[in-house]
Amino acid sequence: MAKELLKGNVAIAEAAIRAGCEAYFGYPITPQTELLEHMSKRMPELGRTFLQAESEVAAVNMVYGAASAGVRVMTSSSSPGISLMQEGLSYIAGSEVPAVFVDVMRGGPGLGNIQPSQSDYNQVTKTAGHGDYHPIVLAPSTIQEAIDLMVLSFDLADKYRTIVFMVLDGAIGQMMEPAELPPMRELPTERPSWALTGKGNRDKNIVTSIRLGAQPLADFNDILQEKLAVIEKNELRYDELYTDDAELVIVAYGTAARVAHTAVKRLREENIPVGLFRPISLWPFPYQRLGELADRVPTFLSVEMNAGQMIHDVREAVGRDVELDFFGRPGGIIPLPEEVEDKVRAMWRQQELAAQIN
Amino acid sequence: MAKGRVVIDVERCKGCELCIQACPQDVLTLSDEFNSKGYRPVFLMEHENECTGCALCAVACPDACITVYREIPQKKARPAPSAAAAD
Amino acid sequence: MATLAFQQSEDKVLKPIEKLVYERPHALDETHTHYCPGCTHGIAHRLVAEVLDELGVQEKAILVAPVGCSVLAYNYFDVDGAEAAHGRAPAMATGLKRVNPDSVVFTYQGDGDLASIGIAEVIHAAVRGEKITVIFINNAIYGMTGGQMAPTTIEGQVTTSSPLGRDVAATGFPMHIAELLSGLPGTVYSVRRSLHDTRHIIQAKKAIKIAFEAQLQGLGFSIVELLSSCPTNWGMTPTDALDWVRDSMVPQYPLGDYKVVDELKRKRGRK
Amino acid sequence: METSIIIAGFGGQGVLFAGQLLTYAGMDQGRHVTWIPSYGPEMRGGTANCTVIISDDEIGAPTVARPDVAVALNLPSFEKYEPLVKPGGVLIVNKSLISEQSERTDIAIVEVRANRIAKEFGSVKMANMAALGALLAKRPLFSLDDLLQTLHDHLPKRKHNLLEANKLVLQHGYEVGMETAVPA
Repeated sequence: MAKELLKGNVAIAEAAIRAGCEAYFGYPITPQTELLEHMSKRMPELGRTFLQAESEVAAVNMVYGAASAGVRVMTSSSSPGISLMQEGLSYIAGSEVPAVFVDVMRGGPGLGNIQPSQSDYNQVTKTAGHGDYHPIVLAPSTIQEAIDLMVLSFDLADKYRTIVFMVLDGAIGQMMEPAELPPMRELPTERPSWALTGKGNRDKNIVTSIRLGAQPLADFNDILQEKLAVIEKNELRYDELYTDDAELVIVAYGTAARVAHTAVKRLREENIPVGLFRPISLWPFPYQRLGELADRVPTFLSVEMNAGQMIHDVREAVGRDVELDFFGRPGGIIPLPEEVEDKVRAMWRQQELAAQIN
Repeated sequence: MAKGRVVIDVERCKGCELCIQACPQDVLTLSDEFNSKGYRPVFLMEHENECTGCALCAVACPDACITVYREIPQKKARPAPSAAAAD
Repeated sequence: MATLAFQQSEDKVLKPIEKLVYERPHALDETHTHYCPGCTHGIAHRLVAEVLDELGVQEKAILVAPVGCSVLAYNYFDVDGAEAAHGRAPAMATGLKRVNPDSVVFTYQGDGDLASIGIAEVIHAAVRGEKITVIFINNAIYGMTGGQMAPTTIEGQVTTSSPLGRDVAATGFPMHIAELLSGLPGTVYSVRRSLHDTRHIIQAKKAIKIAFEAQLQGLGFSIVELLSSCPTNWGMTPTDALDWVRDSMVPQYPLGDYKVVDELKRKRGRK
Repeated sequence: METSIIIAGFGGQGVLFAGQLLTYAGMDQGRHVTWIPSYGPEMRGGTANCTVIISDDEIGAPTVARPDVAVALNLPSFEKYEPLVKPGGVLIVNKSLISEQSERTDIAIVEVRANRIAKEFGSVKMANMAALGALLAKRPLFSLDDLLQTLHDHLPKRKHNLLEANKLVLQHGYEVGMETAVPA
């Protein structure tokens, strides 16, 4: 299939459809509404389920219902809407049914604004609801990557019977880039053995997150942790640019990584040995690889479109013995490459100075 | 009047007495014995009144622990079970 | 349905002497319920199971249980079951029904779950004419959390969170769900029945059957509100609690058909 | 080589479409491209702008602080972007709606009566095309013919009756651009 010029939100919706999404439930919220609108047009055309719910609370519980029936199901929202979905997320996690969420993040807290932001890092990676679990969280930085990760999200959700989040910001949702959509997949003809379809001739199936005894709940949590450990091992994704000889590494994802990418290229023209480490899976977070880099690289910079959320994971990864600084713009402002360049130049001067003194 | 019989699943019975209140013949009462859950289950008394198999006890039972049978007058009883099965 | 008990006669020919009049419905699981003695949840469960048996839909039924005393209801039915978040059963049922259009999806919800935290979900399921059936248990109290005031608590009723009796000036008025939902075009069947004696229990079962038939015919949203007792939290014997339903709840919550669409009336007329 | 272009004006002036047309044209020429709109709560009548980047290499940041080229279709856009155009860059000014004059001498400025030209050929809605024509004259990202081919390929079929008029407006804008002297 040839490349087309595609808008992020629309590309994601169409990729989900081609990945076999059979049901979509959502609620309008900027800046992801085009995704819902595309679904409203395409899903009925294909004889699949689209429903605009009365709230994000209802939408996530409709997702829970359809997920319990064993179909590929998704919703999409933006930060305040994801906050409302926390209840359902926790129940879905506790029931181990697969479901896919897209969060086109905007600035917060509160109603905040509708501008591009990475304000949900903590809310999606640090359990996304009460209880001991993490969803898989994937963060694309181009529209092609958003398409590819959307397809992967459904596969991972099914594989691990887990929640998969794809997080992006309003910029990727709203921008257009040439990208190639995947071919349309055949829908499965059978539901998984655990799905609620009416018991027919088999024993009844139950989908529930309640385990009243302390020990049964502890046992379930142990199983859940084992599954998370497998995911942590198998589903790490990241990208690197000029890290081989870098003496200063920027860590950034999504649109912030694009900005950092521009800055890194320009700084390399000034012979500043800077590199870019881009986590693609925010959970599991690539602690180990960053730790390996920290064995050699003395200075790191976390660039985020918030006041500093991922930086805590970066710190955990690189340890206490290396420099770690932060540059970010909260409130829905996309940082400029020039700002990142200024920050890196200042850090590099410090680093060189320190090297001379030592 | 038809003669009936009730079978109580005594382990399931919680002794709530709703069936006793519902019984028009007044032939149900609580046992002096306890079941394994500590409830005194209901039982059918041998009584001057007789159970008619009206099943109102079962209608009132929250624990679905009552099975009700009703005697078929012998002149109407047919030899073949399949024919007799029609309610 | 009826099975026969046999007595072996002297000539070794089996002769039926009694017939089965009532047995535990097949759509109920063997599991013993955790409900308090005399709690009418058990009656409501049994009626639903009897209806599933009679309609022959046990194999395609899916129950969505609520949060409240009936949180474990899926353990007591031998049908596929899910456990929703508090109040969200109609939303979860919507998801299930939309992707399983041939199944029979029903929620079983108490008054805290449906009338308080879940009022938006049930209203919008009705607004959409969602082809699900809602069994609504109104016992005028929060049972599982130990007897707090519910939206359905009647004026003056003492609960653990209205110790002086419900003061409607401060806490609002009892909520009439069957009437409220009957006003929505997507609702095809909305009635209130009571479980306080055998005559009313039989009427309640008929209503539950019609509600499921409405779903089977694809007509829209159906709900049966059942006035129920909570002997433990009301501090009464099970039999006194039924009297309280009759004497205190029925006057506040009149029994009746608040909405029955013509398609269902005609069907009833033929019978 | 990377060129960043900001096109700005009122909502309804075809700002977003003009940007998309350039983006499509860049894509059709095998270049790397991005298009990103400003988006805000106002649905009608507010200011709108979009940023287009056309590059020979992979594109990082899709937004820029200082564009190589700015197209100002109304006064607020002129006031906002005129000072931001990079030295050596290009500013297209819709003279029909902007009477102010830029005093910058380090950029190429083309004043084009975009609304009037568009109206002459049938509809004021084509003012954006007059501006694009002028842009290509001063910054030949691709030929006018290439852009026309892109317009033909990506304009919905039901709007193909407008192709000829759009072509004329583009050409007219292009000629205005060619005739405008660039400061030394």
